[in-house]
Amino acid sequence: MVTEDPAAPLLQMQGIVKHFPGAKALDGVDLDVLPGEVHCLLGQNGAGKSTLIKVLAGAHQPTAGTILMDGQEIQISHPVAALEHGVATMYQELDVVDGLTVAENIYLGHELASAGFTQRRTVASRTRELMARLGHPEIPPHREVGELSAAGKQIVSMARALSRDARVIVMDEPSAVLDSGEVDNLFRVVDELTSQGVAIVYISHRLEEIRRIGDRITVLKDGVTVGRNLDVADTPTDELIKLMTGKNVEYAFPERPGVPQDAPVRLEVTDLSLSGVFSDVSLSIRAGEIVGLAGLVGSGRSEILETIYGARRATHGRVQLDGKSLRRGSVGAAVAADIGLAPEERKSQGLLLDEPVYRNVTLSSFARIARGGWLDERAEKAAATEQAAALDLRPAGVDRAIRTLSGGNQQKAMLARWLVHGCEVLLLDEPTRGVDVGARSEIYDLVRRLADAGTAVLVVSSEIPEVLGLADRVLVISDGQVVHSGPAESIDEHQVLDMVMEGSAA
Amino acid sequence: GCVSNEPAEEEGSDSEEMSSEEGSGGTMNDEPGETVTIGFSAPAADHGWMGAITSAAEDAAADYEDVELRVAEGTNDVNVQISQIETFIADGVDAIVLLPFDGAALTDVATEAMEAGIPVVNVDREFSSPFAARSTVLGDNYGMGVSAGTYICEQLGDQPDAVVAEIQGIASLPLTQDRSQGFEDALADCGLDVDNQVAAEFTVQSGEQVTANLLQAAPEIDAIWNHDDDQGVGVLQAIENAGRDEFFMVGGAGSLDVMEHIQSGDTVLEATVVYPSTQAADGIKLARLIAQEKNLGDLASSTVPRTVQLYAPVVTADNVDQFMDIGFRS
Amino acid sequence: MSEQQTPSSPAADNPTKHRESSRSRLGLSGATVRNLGLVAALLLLCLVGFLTGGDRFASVQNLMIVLSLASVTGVIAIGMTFVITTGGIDLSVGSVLGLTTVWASTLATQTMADQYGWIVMVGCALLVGLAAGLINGVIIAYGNVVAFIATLSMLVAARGLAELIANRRTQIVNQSSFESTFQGDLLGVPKIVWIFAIVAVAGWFLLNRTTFGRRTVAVGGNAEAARLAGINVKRHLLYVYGLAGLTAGVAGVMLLARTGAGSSTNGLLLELDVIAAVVVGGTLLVGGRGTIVGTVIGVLIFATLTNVFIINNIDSSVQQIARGAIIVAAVLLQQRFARRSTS
Amino acid sequence: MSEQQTPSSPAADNPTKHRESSRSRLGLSGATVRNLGLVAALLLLCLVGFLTGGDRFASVQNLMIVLSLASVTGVIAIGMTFVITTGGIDLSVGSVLGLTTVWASTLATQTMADQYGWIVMVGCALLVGLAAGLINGVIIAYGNVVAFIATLSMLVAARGLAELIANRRTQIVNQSSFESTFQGDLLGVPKIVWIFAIVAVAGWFLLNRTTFGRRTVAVGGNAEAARLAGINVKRHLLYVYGLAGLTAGVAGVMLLARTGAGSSTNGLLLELDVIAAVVVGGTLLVGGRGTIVGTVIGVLIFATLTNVFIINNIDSSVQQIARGAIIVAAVLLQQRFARRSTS
Ligand SMILES: Nc1ncnc2c1ncn2[C@@H]1O[C@H](COP(=O)(O)OP(=O)(O)OP(=O)(O)O)[C@@H](O)[C@H]1O
Ligand SMILES: Nc1ncnc2c1ncn2[C@@H]1O[C@H](COP(=O)(O)OP(=O)(O)OP(=O)(O)O)[C@@H](O)[C@H]1O
Ligand SMILES: [Mg+2]
Ligand SMILES: [Mg+2]
Repeated sequence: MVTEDPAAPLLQMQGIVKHFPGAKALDGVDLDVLPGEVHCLLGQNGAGKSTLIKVLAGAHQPTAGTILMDGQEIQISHPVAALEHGVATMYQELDVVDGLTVAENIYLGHELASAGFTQRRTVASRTRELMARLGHPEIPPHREVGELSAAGKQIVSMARALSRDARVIVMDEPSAVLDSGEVDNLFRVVDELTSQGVAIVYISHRLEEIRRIGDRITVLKDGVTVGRNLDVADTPTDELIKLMTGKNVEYAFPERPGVPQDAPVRLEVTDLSLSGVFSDVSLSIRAGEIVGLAGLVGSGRSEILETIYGARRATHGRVQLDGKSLRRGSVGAAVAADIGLAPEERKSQGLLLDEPVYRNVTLSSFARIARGGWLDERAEKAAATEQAAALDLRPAGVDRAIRTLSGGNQQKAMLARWLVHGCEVLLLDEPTRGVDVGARSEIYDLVRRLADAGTAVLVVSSEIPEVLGLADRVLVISDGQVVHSGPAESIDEHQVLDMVMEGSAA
Repeated sequence: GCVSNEPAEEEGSDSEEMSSEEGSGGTMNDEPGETVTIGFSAPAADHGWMGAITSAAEDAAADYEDVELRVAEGTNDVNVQISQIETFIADGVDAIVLLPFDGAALTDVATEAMEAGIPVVNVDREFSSPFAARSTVLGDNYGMGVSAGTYICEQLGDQPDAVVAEIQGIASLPLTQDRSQGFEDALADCGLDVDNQVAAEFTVQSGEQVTANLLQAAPEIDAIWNHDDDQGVGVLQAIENAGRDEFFMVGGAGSLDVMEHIQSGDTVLEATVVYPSTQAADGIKLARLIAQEKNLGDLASSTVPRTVQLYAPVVTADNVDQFMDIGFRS
Repeated sequence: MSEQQTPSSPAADNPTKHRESSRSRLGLSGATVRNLGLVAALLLLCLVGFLTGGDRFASVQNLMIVLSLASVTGVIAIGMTFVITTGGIDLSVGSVLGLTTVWASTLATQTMADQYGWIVMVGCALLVGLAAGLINGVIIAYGNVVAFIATLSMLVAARGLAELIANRRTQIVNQSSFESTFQGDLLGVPKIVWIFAIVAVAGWFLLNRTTFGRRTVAVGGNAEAARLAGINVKRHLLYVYGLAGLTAGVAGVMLLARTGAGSSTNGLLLELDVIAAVVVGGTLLVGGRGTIVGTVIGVLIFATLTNVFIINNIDSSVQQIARGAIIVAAVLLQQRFARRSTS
Repeated sequence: MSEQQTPSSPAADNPTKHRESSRSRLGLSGATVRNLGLVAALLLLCLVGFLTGGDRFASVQNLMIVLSLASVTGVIAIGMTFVITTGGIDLSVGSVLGLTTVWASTLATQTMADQYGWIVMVGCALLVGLAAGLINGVIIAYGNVVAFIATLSMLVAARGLAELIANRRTQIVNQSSFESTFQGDLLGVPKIVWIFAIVAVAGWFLLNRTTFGRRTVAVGGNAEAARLAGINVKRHLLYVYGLAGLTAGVAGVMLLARTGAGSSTNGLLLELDVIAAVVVGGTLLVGGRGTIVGTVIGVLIFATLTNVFIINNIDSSVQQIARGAIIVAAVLLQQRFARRSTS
């Protein structure tokens, strides 16, 4: 795919240092991007990938270092400068404005306007073109972005980057909220762009994606470049993981010990329905069993979890724990019965970002930790520290604001919340979204250990291999219906995909 | 029409006349004595009359080189006003002139001042205890209502079906209730009652707003009493905007603008009931005399009297010339 | 501010996706649906007005009175809609309005106007309003002072300045060119109502059809995203507060025309009325969503309420209790309506 | 409300992290660092007071005057801190305070108090305040009405009700057991200052050491996360507004003691003062962070400012201008200080 002379890089970042007051996020990072290549940026959570591309985008000012474009040194002192130099960025945090329409979001900051008045018709038709190019002609330009799913927002973000006619497009974990079909679409567009000579900087924790589209790889670790311009084809996965984590990580799913036939049924869901979303979902999970829900984005898996948990009021059906019915639509009742939910959107649904880690961890366990409404902070910290250690939370201190933790560690803190509480049933929605390879296998191990200790676990994941690898039993959801249920070993990725597609076509 | 922001001398001459009026043998009194510090506290100048009160007090004090006036920030928060008086006490001022936002609420702290040996001159809104003030200068709110009502009775007494409207000031103030009570009582004497009652807020804007609505609510009116001439500016404008003139109006307070309207007869405004804005100035003068242990000039008794209640006359075209002098620029 | 207002929270019973589909079926935008509930509240109020007041309520003349009363608040509410859409607040509008009426009607200004025409007074009011707004903007955008505190300080300071300038007097306007230009009717409609209409229409275009409006929404909806998209957020905030000050100046001119007097007491407590009208109209206090149509209806609801009360000659204390209850009822009705109309 | 306040925006050079680490090095909590700036502002103000007023400012007697002044506002500000920490607002506190003073001092209440003691009056004030707060809470939490509108309605309605009950007259307190219990000093300190101190300490413990406080912060920081963590958000909001109403009742008792009179005009415009003190104190209007210590300092700053003005005998209009400027300056100083102290 590399179309031009590899000796003439389009973009070079040299010796980039970024100190946040008190923390070194980047400590001398180099990056060379050739025209028309897909350059992958790898690294653990907190390695500094997002910080690096924010420096490139003008969102952060580097403490030191130079940026060259076509061999010329350039200054990127604010976001506009980056755009003017042809660098467009899709940020990791969804950077769309909910109150604006799709078209308005795409052209935000470079509105097509005459005398200040927006040219709505031109904008709408161009937006339609862009959406068609991205494989989503069904998203109308005038739809408010707040009404789109996370995947839809990611597509808008993509369209915005395309609309800038950039020479370098940076994508920070674009696939995290996309399912496999969407990812295919994304890659088709990436191919299209690279064939036109546009360079892509691609960040992802999914190594298989990098194998599919990547040309060269730069690996970051603790804010320094540890692997430079590695060729994707020539670099084995083990080596990449070793570079990223500094150790050999067993990139495999934990053993399935098998659920004993006589294990009691913990969670029994009967004919659960939520009007307009899903209907007549029945499932049961035994103590020690991990059940996975597979399906496309928008198939209603998150809603099933939230409805079981009582965060949504079921229109019909029943949830029983150990044979006792749960009050409908009451999270409090679910928590009191020792059901826990690690929600899909960590930041908006799970965390109090400005509060210290330990307060996030103990939030659901006041009944255990407080006496007569009085909190004992020391007991709180002790409980949180214990779980943090069990999960190998990094950094280990529980006093820092959870905002300053990397994504994977935030996810671990969410799990720690339910470990402190002590759960009979654990509902996990996309537990490894945005989590790096190392932390990912730690989370798999942890979930398995919990199951072995008798917890019933229900996992939702958009990565089908993850569902198949982790769960004992798999339910396939399509359009709010359970279309398949059976042991994980007896089904493979393609079969799942077929079922999912079929269901949604029907 | 009249011009605002008129030069300050006019105001100065106003108060000089007042002082000579009040103590006509008072040349002795105006002579500088030992310097006295007077603390002054009044509600926020959120309407013209109150603004005139504060300005009049400041001007009165400025006329005397032996008076040092301390003016606290105007406030409608009794809690803050109490604190202001406490500060005056702690400072050991020689006298306090207090126009309380709420007489009853400031009674305790005024009593405290009196007990600390600082004479308090109570202005306009009366304390609930006679021990709280050395001397009290009052307008006559109930009397105002009576005067206005009596005047309307005189004009409409033979029409028992006459429509009378009342535009109050801030309804929640006790003084408004006193005025309305007097008005009602006086009207009752000749068999009339208030058909439409609205409350403005002593401000031009609110006067215009409620009057515009009032005129719509009552298509036929015979007389209106408006409690306050400051809001009256807006009231008159609303009447003009609506092009209504089938009724006559009586004002309240007695601003100079209103007197000029009465004099020229160019509006529906036929009369106004004086509610002197000179009260605070009188308060300052009395406080000075008390602190200097002097007396009012013409009185035979040797000290300043306990209560001075100012008269609330009706000003009409016939006698307006007499009152132009005490009219205040709203 | 509290979670109920955040439309983006994927709260349990928020049928976002679903709502969209039925809406699009009806061809209605989200804002339109929300406004329908408001219109219902306004109509209900008018019905009550008609039943209790008869022709005294339902006459062209009364309509003009209500519109005139709505105009001054309305113009400021248009500016406030922009401020609140950015997620800010401007508590100073009432006192800035007072200041502009005072400054534009001093002896000096009126004398100059005698020479050069009404433009002097109008220019003075607009400049003073704009300047106050820009000061707010600088303090908020570049000083990083919370809008609530910055504009509260401006509220207090502008009132004090107005008192100083007016020497606590009411200044009568008798500049004839000003009076003839702004007082009275045009085509049977009071001129200040025309001004309100023009400002409202201009505000609608500004918010919905210009880059300025799009950026206002973006800044309020997601300031960081706006910054990353290349918008100068601070400068934009400066403009928006300047705009709010400017509308206060326009309202000052209108009030001068209507009451014929400049006074530091003008606009007392206006800020709460204005904010209430904007918020009842459907603009979110957290920012990111603003509706001019909603604001206009909100202002009309409050003006009509006052009118109905006075036509029915209700005791002012009872009025207040009823007013509180009716505002809450209107908002609840609006919500119910929005929910029903989409199911 | 505007983006500057949102700590959650991952703004470019937001030194969150840094602050965190240096904070832990110094052993200071984030709140402590922020409060240092406030204390500096207060000290500066005191310095000005001392330089201009000398002993008249720096005396025990004057300190007591300032503290007494701060007490009534202060108690309400404690309740308001909880409300604002949840991301809400309560505009009704001033008028609810007025209502409680009226209700607790009616002839009927005082007569009953003559029989059963002051507890009747106090109980009445607290109950009325609590009830008003709970009504706010129900409308906000279960009616989903924006707090601004719900409490603005309560502001208007409570004022109207107070006027009706008091018949717009001031009611004098002459119940001797009440007066002897709440008026005067204890150990040289006015009793209302003691009450303020007790409420402040209780508020501090409630916010920082109990599950109630933790829930308050959680609800304000991220209501959806709080809900999914099993917190009954609606019920908690109900409690918080009830608490704010209750503090208005306590303040009502204090004001009754201080003024010896119940009136519907009590607490007029108090809401703005209270909110300003809380926000200047460092509690975020967007919710999620509240500080009782900051609130207390905020209240003291405003009370000291009033005191310094009186002592310096400044013209009332000029005072207002200065007040506006000083508030902004104090906030700027606080920010600068917080930034410097962490670098
Ligand atoms: N605004 C900030 N202030 C202080 N520290 C920050 C800030 N932003 C990032 N950091 C820190 O810098 C480091 C690098 O963060 P960055 O977001 O670049 O990681 P990343 O490689 O993108 O991780 P992930 O894979 O989880 O997205 C982390 O330790 C993070 O805590
Ligand atoms: N609040 C809502 N009310 C009604 N329908 C909704 C609501 N939210 C989502 N839906 C519908 O529910 C379905 C499932 O939504 P969602 O995207 O959460 O599914 P999911 O399977 O969890 O996918 P993801 O991988 O994105 O989590 C979608 O078809 C959507 O239209
Ligand atoms: Mg990242
Ligand atoms: Mg989901």
